[in-house]
Amino acid sequence: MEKTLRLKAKELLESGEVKVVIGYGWNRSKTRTTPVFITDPADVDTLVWNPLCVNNLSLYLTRKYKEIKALGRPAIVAKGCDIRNIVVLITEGQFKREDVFIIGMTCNGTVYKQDLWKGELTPNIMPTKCHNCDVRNPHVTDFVVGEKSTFTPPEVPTGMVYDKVKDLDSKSQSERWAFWVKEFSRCVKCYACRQVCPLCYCERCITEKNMPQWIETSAHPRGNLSWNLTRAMHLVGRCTFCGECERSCPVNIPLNLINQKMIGVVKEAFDFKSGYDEKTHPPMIVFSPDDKENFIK
Amino acid sequence: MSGHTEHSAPTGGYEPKIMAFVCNWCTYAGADLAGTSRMEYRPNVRIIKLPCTGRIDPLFIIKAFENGADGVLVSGCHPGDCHYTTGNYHARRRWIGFKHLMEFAGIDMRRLHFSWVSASEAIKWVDLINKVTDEIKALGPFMEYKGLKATEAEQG
Amino acid sequence: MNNIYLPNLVTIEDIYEEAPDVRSFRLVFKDPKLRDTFEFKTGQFGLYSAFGLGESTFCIASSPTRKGYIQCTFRKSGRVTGGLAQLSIGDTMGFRGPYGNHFPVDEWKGKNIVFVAGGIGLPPVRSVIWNVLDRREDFGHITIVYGAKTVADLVYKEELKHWEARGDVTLVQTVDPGGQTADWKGKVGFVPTVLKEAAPKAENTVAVTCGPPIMIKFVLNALLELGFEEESVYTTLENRMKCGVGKCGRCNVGDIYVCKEGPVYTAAEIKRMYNDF
Amino acid sequence: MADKILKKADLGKLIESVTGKGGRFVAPTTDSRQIVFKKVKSAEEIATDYILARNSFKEFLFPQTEVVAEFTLGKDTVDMRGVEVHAPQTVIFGARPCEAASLKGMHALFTWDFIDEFYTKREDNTVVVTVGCTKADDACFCTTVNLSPASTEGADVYLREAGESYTVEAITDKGKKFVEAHAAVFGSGSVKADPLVMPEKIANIDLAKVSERLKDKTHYDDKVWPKLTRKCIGCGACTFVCPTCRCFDIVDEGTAFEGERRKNWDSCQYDTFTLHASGHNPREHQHQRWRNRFMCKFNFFPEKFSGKGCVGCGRCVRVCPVRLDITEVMEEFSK
Repeated sequence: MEKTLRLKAKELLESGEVKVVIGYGWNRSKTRTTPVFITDPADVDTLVWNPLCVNNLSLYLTRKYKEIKALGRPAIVAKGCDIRNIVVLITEGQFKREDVFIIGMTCNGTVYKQDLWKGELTPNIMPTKCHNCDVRNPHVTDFVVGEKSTFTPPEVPTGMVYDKVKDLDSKSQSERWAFWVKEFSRCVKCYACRQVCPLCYCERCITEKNMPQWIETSAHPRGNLSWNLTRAMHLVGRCTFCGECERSCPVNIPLNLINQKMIGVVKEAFDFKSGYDEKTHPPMIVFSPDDKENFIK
Repeated sequence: MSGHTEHSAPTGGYEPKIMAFVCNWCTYAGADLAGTSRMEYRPNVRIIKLPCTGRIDPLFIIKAFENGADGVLVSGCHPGDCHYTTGNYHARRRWIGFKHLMEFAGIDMRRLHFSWVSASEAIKWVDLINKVTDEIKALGPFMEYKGLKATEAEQG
Repeated sequence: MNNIYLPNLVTIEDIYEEAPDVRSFRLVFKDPKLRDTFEFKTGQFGLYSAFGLGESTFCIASSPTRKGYIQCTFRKSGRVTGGLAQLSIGDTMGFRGPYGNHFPVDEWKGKNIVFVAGGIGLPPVRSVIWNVLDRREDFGHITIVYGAKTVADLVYKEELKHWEARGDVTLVQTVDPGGQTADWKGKVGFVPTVLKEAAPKAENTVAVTCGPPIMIKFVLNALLELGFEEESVYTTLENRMKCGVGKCGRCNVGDIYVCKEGPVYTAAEIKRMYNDF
Repeated sequence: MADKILKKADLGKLIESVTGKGGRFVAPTTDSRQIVFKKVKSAEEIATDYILARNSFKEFLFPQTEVVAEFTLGKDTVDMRGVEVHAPQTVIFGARPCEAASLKGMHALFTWDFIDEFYTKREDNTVVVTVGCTKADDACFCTTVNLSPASTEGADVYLREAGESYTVEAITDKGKKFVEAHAAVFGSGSVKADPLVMPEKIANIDLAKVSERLKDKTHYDDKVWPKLTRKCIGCGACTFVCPTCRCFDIVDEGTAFEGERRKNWDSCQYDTFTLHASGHNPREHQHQRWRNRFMCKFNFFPEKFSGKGCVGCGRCVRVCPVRLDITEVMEEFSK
């Protein structure tokens, strides 16, 4: 696959169809992958493809990355799950479909965190999203690398995240409160969850707005709760469960739980899954007069 | 309003503080009608009037709890009656998400109420406030949220 | 415990509207002892608190020769300054300082001085101007070149009139093209251009400048063109600060901590710095 | 000759001895699948098999958020009160030699002219007990910045693993006093220390050269900066886990009637860090912010505060979501 990828990258750069290829490369000790930006066709051999390619590179297509934008039209190496984010970005008008060349990678799963890699991809080191992936054959692409995957996701999604959400749902309100206060109290407000999220593309985040100071910047339990609830709320109906926020969290806050919970709510209430169709509006910017609820008295 | 000092449980005549975020055209008018009709209801509610329920950012609600509210009420025009045609439909979608989020985070949902009250429903407004106030009064102050400050002290 | 982050309380004794959104406060310390003993040097800055909103950094705009009070001038532009703008006479705010270095006014004895300021850059220069005017006989010719976007944006309008009328000061006022009014008698043009036209003598002269970063850049060039030496051109850097005492780490220009080693620098020193403005 | 030793089985007694006198015992412990420095009450909580804790112990000297003043606002009055620093007697147990080396620079910064007693009072009451490393990973690079698992810089007491015991070496007077004060817990005996694990020195890095290159101001606008740091996403994770990062923000929180002024960790990687009120930003682009961090580590922090700007603990490398490796930049600047 790497060979096809490199050849395609070379061809795209040489023809001038794209000016930069955003992909994965090795770190110095070849133990981790890291994002690379190839502008010179001679450098395409830097590109790699393996289960360590966890990063969701669609992040670099957002407006925050002015310097990358300045390089010119990008091609992006993307797994199906990353493409879902690109689709959301297109739906939300961040750029047009033709502004990016998508090199879709057929994927057999990645590791949950790169540290877990011992040389072989086993189900126990894969994140929940990979076990339930329905886009192993990338769905919106300009070019596909890799042989078609025959994997079919289980009918009922399974995995640790789903189990934990179910478990939390079955708990009492005060138990849930205690759980989240404890988890959020570790938050150091580094905002890695926000920075790594391709959908948190606001140039000025609400936490940075201080007139008034909606979210207290201090990393105390009150400020942390407020930040984490707001972050989750802003992703309702948009989050694709790529898992980057949880992976990046230096203090292991289980953000996947809250994101997956909200994905479930949106699925249930509006029958919507984000990131599949660039023509459908995300649920929070549209409405239906027939929306059902049972709590507004 | 002072969310920063009240840590101790109240004694005797505790009166809850309730924030109501209401839309200008229906619920506020309804509350106004209740007033001009000289209907009496519990005085615990502090009303904040917004142009439309579509303007009610979930952050308002979080901020209200942060600043010491024991309960929050959100209310606007009935679906179909929005002054701006669709504001409350958008709000409804948002509330569906937000309500589940707050529930999942472990907020006591007896402290967060959503309602449709039209300009003519003064009686509904009065009943609603009385019911919500009594319910929250029975619950006592929102010690969980207020206790977040104590949680910080413990960590040090 | 000696708490370096604890401000002193000051009372707003008077408020002057300088320009749209620009306001000056005359402040006196609540503590009578501090009121009598407080000293600072021209060019130093302080951190001003609006309680509940935070602290903001501006220079002390009054002259150290005027005792018993300090004055600050600020533009309403953010959370803290917005809060300060809502205060009225008699209200209390906080002040920490004075911090930073100062203009070496004593070294300038016998020299001519040119002041060049733009917009809200006049307040730091004003401290020097009054310091110098209060010891007028110590200095040679004094020229002030001051400009703003529009006539309304000129600050210290009363003082400008006074300086103009004094006779021992050459005052050149200008507004950016398009900013003039029908009865505007000053010049029209950008400060660096007007400065070049005014062409003050560079010999035995020091220059003091402050204004927006882009203006400072061009003014420095203009001064050098006029023959000023880099060592005798002074400016003050107004970087964002939170602590004011060399701890919080945001005002640095490369290896220079502006709050402690600055904010006053000569053009020669600026030239030696990392390009991090 | 019999050396001073601490039996691992006696750790509990040491904790009791410290906490019994009202002190705080901080040690690496397991929390949410990570090793974290936390206040512990018993020896069972202490993790022994670890490379480094996730957090640097700096948060016990310089907390992530702390109140420096409180105020009450009346109609016409302001009551403003400074806050006394909360500085209990503290033992940091199980720190690594690399992170302890950060203390010299931290001290220099917080006492540079103005003395920040929120830091110094805690520092005075803190004893740092380091344990030489018997494990390392590929992110460790202490040897590259002229430190090693054997260095005792910044430590008050230096321990080495020796089977079921630790060898004990009191480095500073504070350390000696600590060992004396808890003499009953320490024993003596002749034990052989386990071998230390030295991370391999990264061949292409020459620290002196890095610092020399940074002094030459022409590198500032070098295209190499955007190229090397293009992938940086501008989160502050690296700065928050770094033992030598110490930038902070001062904010007010509260209502219209009362509130507090807090000193909170901040990060030079945020664009709002240096943003002026006018909208001008001296470090507008992410590569400029990254350059600032690198400059701080290898140029002006060591020069100004004669401390170590980077101790080679590798936390920033491990925590970076895009694996932007500081040593790869050091390599580039060693050329």
